[in-house]
Amino acid sequence: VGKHMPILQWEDKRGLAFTKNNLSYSSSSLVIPVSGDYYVYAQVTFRGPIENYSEPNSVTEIITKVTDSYPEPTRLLTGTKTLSENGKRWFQPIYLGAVVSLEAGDKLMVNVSDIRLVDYTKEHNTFFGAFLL
Amino acid sequence: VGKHMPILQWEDKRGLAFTKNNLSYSSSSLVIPVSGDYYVYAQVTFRGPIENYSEPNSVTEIITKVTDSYPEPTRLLTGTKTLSENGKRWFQPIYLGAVVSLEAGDKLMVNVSDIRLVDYTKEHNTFFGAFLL
Amino acid sequence: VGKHMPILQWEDKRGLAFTKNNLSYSSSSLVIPVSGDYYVYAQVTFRGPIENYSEPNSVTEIITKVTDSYPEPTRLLTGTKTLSENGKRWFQPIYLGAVVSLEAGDKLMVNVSDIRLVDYTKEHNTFFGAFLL
Amino acid sequence: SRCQNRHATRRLCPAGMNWIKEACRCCDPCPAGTFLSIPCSSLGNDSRCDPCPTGTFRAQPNIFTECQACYECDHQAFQNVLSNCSATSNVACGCKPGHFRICLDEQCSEFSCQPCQTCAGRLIQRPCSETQDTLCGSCKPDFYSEGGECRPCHKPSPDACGKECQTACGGSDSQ
Repeated sequence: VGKHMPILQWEDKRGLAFTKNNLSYSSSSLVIPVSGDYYVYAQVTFRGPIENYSEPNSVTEIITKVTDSYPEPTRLLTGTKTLSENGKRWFQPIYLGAVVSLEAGDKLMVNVSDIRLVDYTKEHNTFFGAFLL
Repeated sequence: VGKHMPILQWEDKRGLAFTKNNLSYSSSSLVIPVSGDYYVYAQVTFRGPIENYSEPNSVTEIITKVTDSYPEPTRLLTGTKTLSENGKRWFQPIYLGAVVSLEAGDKLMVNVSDIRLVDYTKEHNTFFGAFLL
Repeated sequence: VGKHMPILQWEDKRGLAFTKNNLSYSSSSLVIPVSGDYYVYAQVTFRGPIENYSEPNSVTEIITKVTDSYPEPTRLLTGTKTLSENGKRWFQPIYLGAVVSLEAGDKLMVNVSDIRLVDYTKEHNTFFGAFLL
Repeated sequence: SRCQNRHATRRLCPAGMNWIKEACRCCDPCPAGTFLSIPCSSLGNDSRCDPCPTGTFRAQPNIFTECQACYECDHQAFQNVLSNCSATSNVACGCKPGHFRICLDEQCSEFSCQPCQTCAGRLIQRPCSETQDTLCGSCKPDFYSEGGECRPCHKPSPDACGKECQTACGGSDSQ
């Protein structure tokens, strides 16, 4: 399950980032304040090659839900893309978005196949959010 | 038009799937209960190679609208991606989402270039939904 | 910033296109009528090869905000994909979508790395929109 | 006007007519090439249908409030127009002369236009068409085959005229 995959950390105050309507961000998770249906989305831009790293053949992004009442994280949305980039500079964005039913206290996080491949340099390349319907 | 392309069937009750606010699912379609503007979205994960199937050079996902009073479906959103995978294992997600004006009774469905290439094995890889604004 | 990149023009009346709730379209921009949080989205389908044009190695789509009170456009969302298409026909859709805080009078536009590579032939391949939460 | 009789909210209409909820009755649809600008009324007057604006079409009778936007042909990708968009039909695209069509999917809703083979020095077994590349045949008279290519007979100097050249080009008097 996603939990073996590293979890992305997010900037939640500066620049374009913001949290509202009691949707709060703590320890890498968006914390759901009110039960309901949310449109949850995230884009991760992967890029390579990077120093001393053999070419990956795929990249994966997963939006995961953690519920206090259940020990295992639940995979909500997954995007997997294989790569055939043969050593040249490459970029691969993966966008995910859908409506999910969430309970107050649920935590949402984004896992990736390999954190070193994530382009974290610009806030408009990699982003994560949710809104209540 | 999309109507020649095969139509995906969906699980609408178990796991993460649900229908609410009278948005119902029947014979492969989401049925619109109330006229209005909806954000409609779908992700299809394609994958290959598969048994006795020559490599496709592209995959296509289309969200289509069918209206009782009109004999032809209307293409709403289309994602086409060409492939250059040369026999190795490949994954290709296509996400589509936009606001469309719909009438009560309209039916939404997802057509794909080839059903055999769709990764239906996990609910978080391939999904389809809509919500009223 | 995006401003060096060409700006896409959009059809805002015919076919599936429409503007509502005072969201208006003028000189290539969506004009924000009321301050608030908006879900902004756009898909651009790129395609090639095209006549007398050497193969590009990447395509980029940017959703940009222009505010009267600030001289520089602000990049809101960016999708960049490298290409390895070796002369054959290729299609590459890039979808972007997220919640952004906007002020009344702000203008949203879509910039692309090269307008000649944009598939303008079908309204359901390339689209742009926003809605107030 | 809301339907007084809630059970009459959606009755089956006779063939070729459509239920118009504003009027609470079945009315004639707008003909192909037009769209519904003012629906028929419960007082009995008919729907008003306006012609599809330029650049849009409706191929069938309908009760839509707008027409569908025409596609465009991808001129930069060697496509050309086979038939223009009209009020009742979408544009039809093909390939520019000297190009043929390669379908990207089974329905050929997306296709690319590839340059036709020129069959240099060869006979044309089947000319290039909209859907198929040229089929090249054997070498033309006065050409000989070498390394998969057809070369003109008169060009080679005596010592370059190898076995195939001599067979095809009739020995030394062909120089």
